[in-house]
Order: sequence, then structure tokens, then C-alpha cells
Amino acid sequence: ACGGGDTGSDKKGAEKGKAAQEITALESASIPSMDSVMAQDTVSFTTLNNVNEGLYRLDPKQEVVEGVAEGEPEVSEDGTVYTFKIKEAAKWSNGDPVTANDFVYAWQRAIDPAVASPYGPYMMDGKIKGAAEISAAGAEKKEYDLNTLGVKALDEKTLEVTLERPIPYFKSLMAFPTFYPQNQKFVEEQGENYGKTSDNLVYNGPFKLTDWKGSTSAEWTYTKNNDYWDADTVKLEKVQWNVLKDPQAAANAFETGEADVTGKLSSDIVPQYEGDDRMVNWLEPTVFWLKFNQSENPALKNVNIRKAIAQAINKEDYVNSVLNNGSVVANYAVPNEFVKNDETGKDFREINGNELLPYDLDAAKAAWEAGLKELGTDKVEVRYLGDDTENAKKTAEYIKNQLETNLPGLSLKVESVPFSVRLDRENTQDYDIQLAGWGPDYPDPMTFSDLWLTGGGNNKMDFSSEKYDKLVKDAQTTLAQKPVERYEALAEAERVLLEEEAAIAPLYQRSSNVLVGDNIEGFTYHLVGPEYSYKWASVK
Amino acid sequence: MDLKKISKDKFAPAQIDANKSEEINKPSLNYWQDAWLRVRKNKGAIVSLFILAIITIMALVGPHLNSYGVDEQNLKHNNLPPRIQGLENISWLPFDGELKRKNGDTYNAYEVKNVENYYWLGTDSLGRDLFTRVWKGTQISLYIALLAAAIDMIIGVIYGAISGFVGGRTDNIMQRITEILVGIPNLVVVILMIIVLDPGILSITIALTVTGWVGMARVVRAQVMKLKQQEYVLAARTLGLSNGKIISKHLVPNLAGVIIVNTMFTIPNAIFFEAFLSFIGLGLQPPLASLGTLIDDGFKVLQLYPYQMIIPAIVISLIMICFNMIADGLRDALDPKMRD
Amino acid sequence: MDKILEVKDLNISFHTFAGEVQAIRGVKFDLYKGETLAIVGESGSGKSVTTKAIMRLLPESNSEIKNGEIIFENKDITKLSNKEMQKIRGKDISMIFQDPMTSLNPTMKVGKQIIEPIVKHQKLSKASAKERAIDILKLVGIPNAEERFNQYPHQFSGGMRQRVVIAIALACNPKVLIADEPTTALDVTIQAQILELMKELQKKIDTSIIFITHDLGVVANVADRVAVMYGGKIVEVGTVDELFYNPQHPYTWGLISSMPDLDVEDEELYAIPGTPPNLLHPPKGDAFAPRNEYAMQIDLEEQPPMFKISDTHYAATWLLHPDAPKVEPPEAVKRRKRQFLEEGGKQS
Amino acid sequence: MSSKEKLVEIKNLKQYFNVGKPNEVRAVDNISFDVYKGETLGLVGESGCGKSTTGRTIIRLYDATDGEVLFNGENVHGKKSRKELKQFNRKMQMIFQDPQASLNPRMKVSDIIAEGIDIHGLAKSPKDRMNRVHELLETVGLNKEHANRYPHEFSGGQRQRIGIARALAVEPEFIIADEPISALDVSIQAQVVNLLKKLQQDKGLTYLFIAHDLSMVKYISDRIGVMYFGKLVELADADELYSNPIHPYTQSLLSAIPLPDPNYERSRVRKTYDPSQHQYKPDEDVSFREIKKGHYVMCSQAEYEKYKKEYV
Amino acid sequence: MAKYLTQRIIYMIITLFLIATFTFFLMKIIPGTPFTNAGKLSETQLTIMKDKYGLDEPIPVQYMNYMVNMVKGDLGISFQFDNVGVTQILMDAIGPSATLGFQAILFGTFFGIILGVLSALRQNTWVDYSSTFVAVLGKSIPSFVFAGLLQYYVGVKLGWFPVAFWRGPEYTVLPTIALAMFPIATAARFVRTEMVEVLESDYITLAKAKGASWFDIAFKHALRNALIPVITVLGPLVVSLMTGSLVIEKIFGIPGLGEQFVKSITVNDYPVIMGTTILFAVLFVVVILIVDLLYGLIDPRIRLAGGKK
Ligand SMILES: Nc1ncnc2c1ncn2[C@@H]1O[C@H](COP(=O)(O)OP(=O)(O)OP(=O)(O)O)[C@@H](O)[C@H]1O
Ligand SMILES: Nc1ncnc2c1ncn2[C@@H]1O[C@H](COP(=O)(O)OP(=O)(O)OP(=O)(O)O)[C@@H](O)[C@H]1O
Ligand SMILES: [Mg+2]
Ligand SMILES: [Mg+2]
Repeated sequence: ACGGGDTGSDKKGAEKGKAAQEITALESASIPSMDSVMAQDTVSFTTLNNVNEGLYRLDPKQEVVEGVAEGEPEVSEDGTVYTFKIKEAAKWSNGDPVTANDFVYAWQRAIDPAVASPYGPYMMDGKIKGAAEISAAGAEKKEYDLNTLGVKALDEKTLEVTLERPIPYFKSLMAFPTFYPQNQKFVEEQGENYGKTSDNLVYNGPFKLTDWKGSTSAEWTYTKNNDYWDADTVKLEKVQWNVLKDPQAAANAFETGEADVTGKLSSDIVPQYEGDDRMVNWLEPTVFWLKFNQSENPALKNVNIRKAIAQAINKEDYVNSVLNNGSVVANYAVPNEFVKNDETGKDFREINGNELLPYDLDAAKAAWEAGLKELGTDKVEVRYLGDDTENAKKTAEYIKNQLETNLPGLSLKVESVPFSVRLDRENTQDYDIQLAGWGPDYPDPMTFSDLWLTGGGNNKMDFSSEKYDKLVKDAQTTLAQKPVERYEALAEAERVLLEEEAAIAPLYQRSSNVLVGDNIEGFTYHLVGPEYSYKWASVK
Repeated sequence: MDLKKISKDKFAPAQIDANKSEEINKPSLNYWQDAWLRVRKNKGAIVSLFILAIITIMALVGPHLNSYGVDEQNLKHNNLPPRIQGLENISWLPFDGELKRKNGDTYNAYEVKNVENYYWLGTDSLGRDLFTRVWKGTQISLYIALLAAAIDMIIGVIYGAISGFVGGRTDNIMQRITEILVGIPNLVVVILMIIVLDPGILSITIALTVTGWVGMARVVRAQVMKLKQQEYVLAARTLGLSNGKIISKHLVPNLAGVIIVNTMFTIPNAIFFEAFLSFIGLGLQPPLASLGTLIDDGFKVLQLYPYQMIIPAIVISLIMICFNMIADGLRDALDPKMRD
Repeated sequence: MDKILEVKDLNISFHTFAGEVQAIRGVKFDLYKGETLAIVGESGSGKSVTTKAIMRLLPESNSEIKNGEIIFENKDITKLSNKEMQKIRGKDISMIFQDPMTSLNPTMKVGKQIIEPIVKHQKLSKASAKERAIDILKLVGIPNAEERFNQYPHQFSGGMRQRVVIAIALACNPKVLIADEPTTALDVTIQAQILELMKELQKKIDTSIIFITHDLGVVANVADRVAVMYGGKIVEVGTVDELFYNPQHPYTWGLISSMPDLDVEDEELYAIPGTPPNLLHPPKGDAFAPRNEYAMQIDLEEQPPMFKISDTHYAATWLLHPDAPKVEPPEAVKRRKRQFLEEGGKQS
Repeated sequence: MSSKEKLVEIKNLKQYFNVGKPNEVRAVDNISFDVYKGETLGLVGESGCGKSTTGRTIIRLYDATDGEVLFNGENVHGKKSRKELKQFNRKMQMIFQDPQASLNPRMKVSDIIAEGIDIHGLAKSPKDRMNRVHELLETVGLNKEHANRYPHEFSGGQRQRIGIARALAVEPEFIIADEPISALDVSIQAQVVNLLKKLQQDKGLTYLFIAHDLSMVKYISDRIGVMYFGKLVELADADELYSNPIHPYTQSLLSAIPLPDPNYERSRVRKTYDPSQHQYKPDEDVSFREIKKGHYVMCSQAEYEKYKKEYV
Repeated sequence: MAKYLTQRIIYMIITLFLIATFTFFLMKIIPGTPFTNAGKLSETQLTIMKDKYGLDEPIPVQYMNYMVNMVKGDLGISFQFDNVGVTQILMDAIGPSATLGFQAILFGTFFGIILGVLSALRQNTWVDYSSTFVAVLGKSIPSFVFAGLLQYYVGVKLGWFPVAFWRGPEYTVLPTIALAMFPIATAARFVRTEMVEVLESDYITLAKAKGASWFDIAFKHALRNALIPVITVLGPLVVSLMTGSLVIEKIFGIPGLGEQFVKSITVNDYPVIMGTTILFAVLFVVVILIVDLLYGLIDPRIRLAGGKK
């Protein structure tokens, strides 16, 4: 018989009948690492988030909910010692229980200089007690003791964490994969092979990873994990993943039904789906801005010049016509719809609003004149460093055009370089103006505010303001346990950063768009850390 | 004919000028005139030459034919399709300013956006006039192609000629060098060039020339090895001509056909290579555009604004087809066999 | 004797970049069964074009048969379709080319090249075709034919390659064999072998041969009849003896006298002055007139008709007109004639 | 040939190609002969026997593998300064086989002919240079108008005459003519041969005339050498060689020449040559021996005696 | 033959060694950081990371280590993937690339040759012009455009073939066609040129004189002789196709080498860049050798002698 035809109709029949709880989704890159300690990119984090679980996780409303932790932690008076209880029901897919020691083991690995985790020290230094000291000792090739790290298993199911200082958002940090547990016995058994393929892993999350052949594999599957403590909530039996980097190709695959969920669409594709219900759009807490390197170019040392540049770009036009993907104008440094004050329930942005350093041609021109006068010149030449992606190039073209038209005497030399080169040049501060963006790793304004501290690791533009430093330091220390005052201080810092100093020129807050089939319910994205959760998703 | 009817005096001896018999009654045409004659008979080549001339002229004057500047952005007018005065009402011509939505509806983008202006070939996403940009891009593509071809011709010819003429160990070493050059992926070489040089047109040109000449060198080498056994080369040697002079006076002129033809094939490659570089992000710096980058940009919005890709694609294809047709014509005309 | 091939008033032109080349301007000759007709004449006189026209191998793109017929077995070859012609080529009429080094396909085994026409025309199976091919290879005197069958042309010497080409031509026992300068590229010893071979084979299969050459020595060796071409025309035709011992056309005289005689020393060779005519602009009268020391007024105005000398001997020169002044042929020609008379006398 | 002054002496000349490789070719294998001033020495032999290689090695287009070439008593091979080489290039010239291939199609006739004049600085001014070119053109039977044309506009015979003019431009004493007429039409061959003869008379030139058309060679040469497989097998006066060929290869060669005489051709008997007929022993000394004054043959001692006997 | 091969292989090794050396030092002067999260790493951590990947050693030491390991077949570990050997990455990626490349070259040369032969047989007629047109189009329109058009029209609109992914033979159809455009164009151009020349040669006239049909003449007699230069250009093309066309792989979601290579370049994954380059070079020299041996197969005159005439 005609086999091909038969199977075809079979498939159709199955699709038509009771909805199979299976979906296919697209990802734009393969999974570089499934070792939670070594992971450093969103694809890895997302996958880890779906097949493993930490103490807590984020839910569809972006709230922190229970993971393997049982209820709320006990916090010491000074806010530096947390004690977590671990669920009895929390199990690894090989049957082992999830224990406090699994956390201790994983965290110690994450900080161990011999392991050289890229994210461990970044997440722990200055937060978990003893972390920074271990890193420093490792870098200097000195002896170190992993047991000095502030994490302890009080018993099989009780975990105690000691912090350097009180961290108001600490619970949400626990949703981040770097802080996930690892089954020591299993990891050590696997040795070199740990994390190489889906067979060399154990899972404690809603799904198990299957058919993953390793880092370069272009497809993998989530299969429902029946040993998961909350398995009843999980509806999907299977999520089939494929890598498809080209956004148009992804849309095409979506059109033909070869994919139910795409990865993030590029802004060229978004207009095609304008008004289409299948396009899910949300504002990401990622802000893009121009950084002004104040170390060399005398013009950029001048605050008036910086203000002029920051205010001479028509962001409205830019966002609507060039990006045209739902991104919004940013006249701020800490994103909108990102964090709410736990106490007041108000968005951080409500304090300062969206009017810091807005597009204002008159103000820009006035500042420009003033700045030029102060410099005693009528010509300013600056280099503009941007990525070499299509969008970044287009942005560069737009900004160059805007600035050169609006600020007479300014000339911009555009340099479009690969991402890694841009990072390098940022590190060596080899740029004048740079288009950069920042996305948070944990839900707190601090992830944006501490960027601009004097000598801060991410400052890299020689910005230094005592006022700013003080406000942020206060928020980190004295105000740590006073949420309202803390937010006020950080908001004031933002005002200083932008209105007074114009240290950076914010452009826009990015919006994300993905195509999700209209038969899918409970599609969940996150603003911080891992991008998606399929725990709550299902087929209608 | 009646043989009897011929008058007797016709049988008188005729005056034959001895010198006349050595006379050559063909007009004196040198090799190039001769080749030109033959190229002229090749309609494809001539039409191509003509089109290419028009494209070149347009590349030079096109950007100035309307009032829009190359980098003149008007975001309010972005993504407008072509509209040309006078042609806008001819429905089957694509110059009426209409676009199709994804669901198949057509709408007049100019009316929707309330735009009075005419953009002959439409505008791009930054609201820049495509007519101006396409010709500017053509300029750059042609420039890149020609410059690359020139360097290619110089390095490739000299390298190939020396390698082929000197032969022996020198040849062996030179061949190995080209092998290594070809063996390293272009991308890697390009990275090197971009490190060493400032990014921009010049570095692209040099980058594509670093390995681009290898093909030419091979062809030239093979030809030189053939030609150096030719008797006129031997004759020059018996007269005591130095090797350098033999190469420049005897070999290179006779390689002209091969060189020209090969160059014609190099040019499209160069254009293409530049587009490729732009695609992977190692190419031109904005707001400069070449046809390659325009196609690349247009490709991204193909489904919404097809004209943004189609127009530069037509120009680039025309250029390539023309160069190829000319190459074919030249190859036929400069056939070494020199049919009379 | 039966005519096997008749060429009537053939006119062929080439359209070139420079203009129309009138390569053949009224060629007319017959070929009889079993004879060897040699065509001599200088380079560019139209020998190859004539024979290529018979094979219909002229380039389609730029050649044109302006006029004339080529009758082979009551069919006019010029009017046949390509398909019909493919059946004749290689089977009824076959051809040998000048350069043995280039006329064999370098990438094809010699055996396969011989088999091809056999399979094609005689519809033999591969095996019997191979047998036949080996036979022919033996026939043309190639030792170790079985082994040689599977070799490539480059493994053969020039003389052997030419034998292979001959073998290919003979594979289907053609009725007419056209040999276009088959020995020009070979040296004398091999040339002699090839000529002997051809004569031998002709005896065996009784083909008619058209043999093209510049070399009068070769003509003397192989031909029964000779046609002399000049400027796209046949200017003299006759039996080999008539042509060598009693030539009538001044061009033929020139040809014969310019050959050095082994017995005669130190006297300047006769050289025909001037250069051949340019067929782009063929002269109005006799094409040879500008180089002819005996040229008359009429030569410049009108083309001479073929004057009959004997039943077999014709020449196109006004000198044969009864009103023309009697001229003496050059000394070299006369010497031959004397020789011939002496020897002829002796023989009879 | 009153004065038997030696102009060129070739001594044990060897020219091997691809030495040491499996495809080694001994194109010229130990040959020796002299060329006297003012004579024409013909060199014949079958295709590929090394005639051209001999000529080219003599004129130093190839570096000899071994042996020497003395010109006016001076060794041509061996280390030379550029100046000496140039000097030598003037005295010895070559005419090539293929008149088409030996003229650069991209150069005007005047430039082709003047090339030697330019190299050796023989003209004082551009005008002088042109005059010389015109003179040379006339010498070879062409005219001034031809100077500005390109080679492809000429017929084969005319081209060959241009080649001769080029060789004459540097006023050489010795000319190697490598099959100068083989590629020419019968009706034109005679023109070129006559020209060569005339030039020899007028300018006292010495020729090495390479060909395989034996009747022409006999006509033009004073002495003839016969080559076989890289070796010179016989050398004698032209008439002597034709009337008394001794080496079996020579005999075979002569018997193969077709003559424009049907009667003769009908009765011709061809001799074949098989090198194994000599039955040389491995250690036998096969060398060039003089059978009669000026008549040399490559033979063994036994053959030498046999030939000598037959000869008388 | 054996001697010839040995000599060739020695040359190959020298070439490879030089290429490896060149790329190694190139990696050292490439700007940019190999750590994707460099923006977040502190000085101490950078030190730790460099230590892990051996980047803190003096360059000559790194070079020696690399070379020694390379000879042992160890190309180091990738920076972008966690603890994955470069050899592993390359082996995973070459499969799809090679399959595609191979199919494209087969398909491409086949059609290219047919186009070229038709062109040559009907020189300067509409057949010739239109095949030239097709060929030039294949060369002048970037392959990503073809890929996009094929995907949209044949994949989405017509639904004949899957639009993307790498799961079975039907998934290779569209990318193969897109990738084949260039070889089609190249082969067509070269075959035409060569065929025109070959068709004028004496042995073709002789074949005609034997009564061979045009088909036999074109494909049995002429083509093989016209193929030698075609092989010369196609050889390196095979390598570049086999090692992947990054663009095509990206559009069709194929986990191949090309994509991998570009990505490793953009993130400065030195070991992968080097490994790919070396793989590319190895393939290249091997293909060149094969091409040379193929010459012999196609042209018996070149066979065994070991040298080209
Ligand atoms: N394909 C062609 N195109 C144009 N002219 C041609 C072509 N073939 C032959 N001719 C011209 O036709 C004339 C006769 O040529 P043909 O080849 O018949 O001479 P031939 O007598 O065979 O000379 P040869 O002895 O050199 O072979 C010449 O003037 C030649 O230039
Ligand atoms: N450059 C070379 N490399 C290798 N072999 C060569 C070279 N030149 C000539 N030969 C070989 O040397 C031998 C003699 O060649 P040469 O050209 O001297 O012969 P010839 O007698 O002039 O022949 P012809 O009569 O064909 O001109 C031939 O076998 C030839 O293949
Ligand atoms: Mg001919
Ligand atoms: Mg020779």
C-alpha cells in the first residue's frame, strides 16, 4: 500500500482528535552547557530552568514561588543568614532525594577556581560569604578552602546560607540556575562525561531532557518528569526543540506548522505580524543606551556635550520606525515593568517617571552651544562603537544622521565590530561612544545601579560621581532592609546619573516578540535569568 | 561563352607588376582592432557593453538626479514602494506606490502615510531614497570590483608569470605558497586584513585580493609555461633579450586575452565577495552601502517590501550578466588560434 | 569505369568577420570506382573545404554551399538531412585527417574509437565488433593488436596513430575514402609505410580514394589521376603521367619546377612569385594571373574555361586557346617530359 | 669551399632531459662534428631524433648536459658574463620552423626585426633604426610598406622571410635554420631556399640547415649529417652521401624519399632499417669512423672493415 | 607512483604545518575577548578563566603545546561550549555539511555540465544565451537570497518540502538546491568554454566523420576532454561546500560546520577557529591531491607519469 499517504492521514487524525500534549519550539542557538555551574547563556539557563529546579522559581506572574524549598526561609535578624528547608518530595530522576548537600556541592563547585565557572563568582562574589576570598586566592594561585564558603548543610534537608551583607532580593536569586543543586554522587560518577549528553544528566525539574546529543546538537526534547514533586501541574508530555537561527526561517517554520513556538523575532519580522494574536509581546527589562567614555575624549568629559548628544536623538521616531517591534523610548536607566517595591507594590519607575534626559532639540542645541564654548572649539569628532549586526548598524546610521544633523560641528565616526571585539574594547576603554545594553540577572534595581559606581566592574567609562556612589552604597548597606528608602535612594542616584551627569544616554527599552500557536495556553516568559517556563503550558 | 568570339589582342601579354603581387590588400589592423571587429559582431557582448556603460554612467550621475541625499533620512517616509510621476497610473507597472499586505490586500503606502513626494525606487526603513542609494551602491560595487580586479591583475599576472617562466624550484615554492593561501579559509584571511587595516572599502578590497589573484596566477602560469616554449620567445632569447624583458615584451602582451577574460570573471566574484563580507558583518561601515549590502538589507524585509531587495538584485544581476557576456565575447574574439 | 561520386559546379562561401570568403568557386570533378584521385594545390586553395563539403563537415554556423551538387549513389549529399548524413559518414564515405597527433580522442581507448563506427553502422554486437576491430588493427599492421586495443592514443607513436586513424576510416569498408594530407605530419620513412599500407588496403577492399597533399612526390607515388587546385578552383586535371610529364597549366609548371631535382645541381630553384589570391576579394579573371609570367590581357578579365587536352586531361588556362601565343614550359618541365619519352620509349 | 677554416666545433655534445627521472630522454647523445666557414651543413633524420635539440643546444637555448661547442675556437657553454653572452648572441642566430609561431603576434614587423638592433644598440638614432629595418626588408624581398604591419597579415613565406630578416639584423656569421621551410607551401619553399642561398653568397654566411625533406637538404647543403636517435650516424659531402650511403639507416631514409616522378615511384623499392641488424656486442666500440676522406659513419670495427670493402 | 605520492604527502604536511602556524599566531593578534561574558567578569575571574584555557602561558609555550597536541589529534577544547573537545564539535558538524555539500556538488555539476554542454553545442543561439543567463544568475544572486526564496515559495507557499531542520532526506532538498546554484553556475561557465574549444578539435571532426550522433559527440567524446579544467575549479569548491555554507546552514537550521565556524569567529573561540581552519586545510590538500589523481583518471596522458605535461 501507499505507506506515505497512510502515515500522513494517521498523523492528521491524531492531530484532529484529542490534543496531544506535545509542542515543538524553536531556539536560536544550541545549548552550550547543561552543567548548571558552567552555564552562562540564556539557552542553557532556560533549559536548566525547565529540567531542573532550585530552591525557588519564577511563575507566570514573574513572582518567586516554591521550588524544592519548602515554604519561606528563615532569615536572621541582620538579614545575612538564611535557612532553607527542602521538600521531602524533591527527587532526582534517578530516585535520589534532593538534599541540602546537593546545594553545598553545587555552590562550592561554582566558586571553585579549579572549576572556573564563568557565572559562579559573578553571582556569588560580594554576596555569599567567603566567595570573593576564594576567587581572589584562586587567581593568585594560593591555597583556598571551599568550606569557607557560606553555605552549609545543617542536615539532609536543611540548608544554611550566610551572606556578606543583607540582600533584599536574595530569595529571587535562588531561582537562578547557578544556585541550583547538583547530585554529587551522580556528578562524580560521571566524571568527565557529566553533562555531555542528556544521558549523562539527572533532573529534578518539571521535565527531563532527552535526545540531547551534546553542546552542538541542534535538537532536543523535554519529556515530562513524573518524579517531579509538582508533576500534577505539568500538562505537557513533550516539548520538541529545534535550533533555527534565521528569524525569517523561524517565522516560515511557524507558518507551516513545523513549530508552535518561535524564538524571539527580529524587528524585521515583527511588522509582518502586526495585529496578529499569535504574536506575544512583552517588554524586556533590558535597556539600551549610549555610554560616554569620559577618560580620553575631552568633548565627552564635558557634561554639556554629553547632555546635548543625549537629547539630540529623536527616540520616538527611532523606536517606531527603525525598531518597530514594540520597544519603547527609554528616558531612564532602570527599566520599566521590571521590579516592584515589595512594600508599596509600586513599580520602581513610578518614582522618577520617564522624563530623565528626554529628546529635546532646543535643550540639546543650547547644551551643545554651551559645551562648545567651554571647550573653545566648534568642531567635535567622536568615534561611535557599535555591534556589527544588522540592527546595530542601522541604529548607528540613524544616530549618526541625527547627531550630525542636529548638532552642527559634530562628526561621528562609526565603527561596527563583532560583539567580542566590542566587549574587548569596552574592557580596554578603547571607544568614545558605545551603544550597549544591559539585562538584569536578578530582579532588583541594583543590577542596574551598581553598574556606574566609581571603578565598578561594569563602569568602564571612567564615570565617577561621589554623590552617585554614596547613594548606591547606602542602598547596598544602611538601607538594605528599608525597601522604601532604598528605592528612593536608587531613584535619586538614577536622576544624578542622567539629569545631572548625563553619564549615559538611554535610548530604548527592548521589547520581545515571539510567535506562539493559538492552540497553546500558559506560555510563560520571564524577565530575569531563564527566559521561558513550560511547567504551566499546555495544548488546548 | 563562345570561345571564338574573343578578340585577338586580348592575348597580348599582360603587364603584371611584380611588386604588386606581394601587396597585402587587407587593411592594416592591429591585433586589438581585429579583436574589436570581432567583438563588435557579437551582439550579446555589445549590448552588454552598452548596458554596462549606462549602469556606470548612472552610478556616477544617478545619485544627483533627484533631490534626495544618500544619507538623508526621513523616518516619516520610510518603507515606501516605488512611485514615478507619469507611470503611477499604469497599473501593470510596479510604479504606483502600492504594497501588498500579508493577507493579500493591496494598499497605497503613499496615501496611507500621506506622502506627496515621489520616490522613484521607493525608500528604505530609514526613509532614505533608494534610487539615490542604489546608484551610490552601484558606484561602490563597481569601484570595489574594478579596484580588486586591477590588483588581482597586477599581482596575479606578475606572480603567475614569474612562477611559470622561471620554473623549477622557484615555481615549486611559489606554487606551495598559493596552495597555503588557498588552504586557509577566506574568512580567516579577511579577519587578518581587518585587524591589520582600518575597516572600510580599502581593507575589503585588499582582503579579497589577497587570495583573489590566485586563480589568475594559476591561469597565467599555465599559459606562460606554454608560451615560453613558443618559437618567438626562443628567438628573443637567441637575440640576447633578458628574462624580464621577455616577460614584459613578449609574454604579457600575449596573455592579454587570457588576462582580460579572467578579469571579467573575477569582477563578479569580487562584487559577490563584498556582499558576502557585508553579510557576515565584516564589510562596509554604515551609512555606506553597496549593492550587496542593499540586497542583504532588502532580503530581511522581502515579504513586506519586496522592492527593497529586488531592485538592487536586478542591478547586480545585470552587471554580472554583462560582465559575463563581455567575457564570453572577448574570449571568442581573442581566441589564440587567430582565425582570419 | 563507374562514377561513384560526382561533384558538380560547387560554390562554397564562408561568412567571416572580414566578409565573405569564396573558398570554392565552381569545383567540378568525378571520382571513379577503385581509383585514387589526388588533389594537389597550395595551402588555402580549397582542398579541405571541398572534401569537408562531401562529408558535410563544414561548420554550420558560417559556411554556405552557394551552388552545386555532390552526387553520391544518385543522392545529392548537399540536400540530405543530418540523420541521413550520419548514416553515410563513416560507412560509405570516411575520412582520414592530416594530424595523427590530434585526430584521436586522447581520453578514449583506441579500441573503443575503432569500434564506434562498427557498432553504429554495422549493428554488430560489442564482442564481434571488437573482433573486427582487432582484425583491422592487424590489417593496418599494428603488432600485438589485442593488447593495443586497450591502450590510449598517447601510448602510440605518430605512425601508429595514423594507422589507427586509417583503421577507423576503413572499419566499415567505405566506398569512398578521403585522405586529407594523411602523411604531411609524418617523416619520410613512416610516410612511405603509410602510403604502402593505403595502397595495399585499397587493393583489398576496392575503395575509391581522394588523396589530398601538397607533396608531388607523394602524388607520383599514390595517384591514378590528379586534380590541381588553385584559388578555389580546379585548374588542371589528368592522369598522373599526363600531369607530371605533360602539364599544361602554368601553375602546375610552377609546382613541378620548384621541386629540386636530385640530379640537378646549383641552379637557382624556380619559385612562383607572389602570394596566393585572397579569396575575400577573388580576382576578376584568372586567379593565377598575377603570379603568371605568361599572363595575357584576357587572364585579367575573364576566367578561363576548362580546355580539353585529351579525354582524361583538361586544364583551365587561356594559353590553351587556339589564339593564344604558344609558350614553352619551363626547362624543368621539359626535362621531365624528355625523360618520360626516353623511359616510355624504353618501356614500350 | 677553398678555405676549410673551422667556424664551429661540436665536441661530444650531450643533451639529456629530465636527468635522473624515470622519463629521462637522451635527446642528443654524444655527437661531434665541425662546421666550416661559409658552408651549409645539412642535418637530417626522422622526427624526434634530436635535430632541433642539437641546434638549440649549440645556440645555448639549452644548457648542454655535457660536451662543448667552440665558436671560433671559443667555448660557447660554460660561465659567461652578460656582455660576452650578448657578443655571442650577435654572431650566432637561428631561424625557426614555424613562421607563425616564431613571430610575436602582438608586435609590428618593424619591432620584430629591430629587436636585435635594439638589444645590441646597433642603431644610432630612431631614423637609423628604421633605415636598417627597411634595408633588411628589402634584403629578404619585402618592401618598406610592410614594416608597420602585424605578422598575421602575411603569408607563410613572407613570415619566414621576416624571421630571416630578424636573424640578419644583428649581422651574424652563423645561422642555424631549424626546418625553415617545412611549414611552407611548395610554391613558397623555393622562394625561401633561394633567398637563403643568395644571402650566403652575398654575406658569406655559414648555415646549419636542419630539415627532413631530403631533396631540399641535398639541394642546399655542402655536407650532410644524418641523425638517428640522438646520435650522428653518418656525415659526408652531399653528393657523396646520396650516391654512396653507407649506414643502413641512411640507405633506408634515402629509399623512402618520394620523388615527383610517377615512373620512378612505380618502381621504387624501399629499404627498411632495424637497429638490431647491427648485432653489436655489449662491449663493442661503436664510434664515428672515416670510411673515405670526409665521409664518416657510426660503426663498429667489424662494420668499418665491411663498409670499406663494399665502398671500393 | 609510490614515490610521487610520498612526495605529495610531504608537501601536504608542510603546507598544513604552515597553515596551522599561521592561524595560531593570527589567533593571538585577533582583537576581542574569547569570553562571552567578559562584560561581567571581574579581573580575578578573568585570571582564573585564562588559567583554565592555558591562555596565561607565554605564547611560544602555547604554540608548542598546541602543535604537540594537534599531532596527537587533540585540537583543544572549545571556549563557547562547556568542556567540549574541538574534535568532537568538528565531527558532529561535518556530517550535515558534508552531506549537503556533496549533494550540492553532485546536483550542481550535473546540471551545470548539462547547461554548459547545451550552451557550447548551440553557441550564440538563444539556448546559449539563456543558459548563460541562468548560470550568471546563479553566480550573481547571493545564495541566501535563493535560500530565502526557496524556503518561502517552495516550503511555505507550495508546501512541497519542509522549510527547515535536519531530520531526513527530504529536509536536504531545498538547502541542496540553494547551495547548488553556485556550482551549477561555475560548472556551466567552465564547461561551455572548454567544450567550445574541444568541439573545434580534430578528433571531434573525426568523430563526426565516423557518423557519430551529436549526443555521442557531446557526451562520449567532448565532455571528458572538457572536464579537466572544470575539475580544477570544482575541487576547491567541493571543499568550501563541504565545509559548509554558513548562510544556507543558518537559514535552514542545519547544524553544520559553516554556522559553527562563523559563530566561533564572532565569539573568538580560538580553538574552534583553528580546528576548523585545520580541518578545512586538510580537506583542501586532500581534495587537491584527489583532483590531481582524477586528472589521471580522466586524462590517461597524465596517468602515472606523476607530472603534468
Ligand atoms: N571555417 C572557415 N571559416 C572561414 N574560412 C574558412 C574556413 N575553413 C576554410 N576557410 C577558407 O577557405 C579557404 C580554403 O581552405 P582549405 O582549408 O580548403 O584549404 P586547403 O587547400 O585545404 O589548404 P591546406 O593545404 O592548408 O590544408 C581558405 O582561404 C580558408 O581561409
Ligand atoms: N624540453 C624537453 N623536455 C623533454 N624532452 C624533450 C624536450 N625537448 C625535446 N625533447 C625530446 O627530445 C627528443 C628530440 O627532440 P627534437 O625536437 O630535438 O627532435 P627533432 O629531431 O627536431 O624532431 P622534429 O623533426 O619533429 O622537429 C624528442 O624525443 C623529444 O621528445
Ligand atoms: Mg587542408
Ligand atoms: Mg625539430
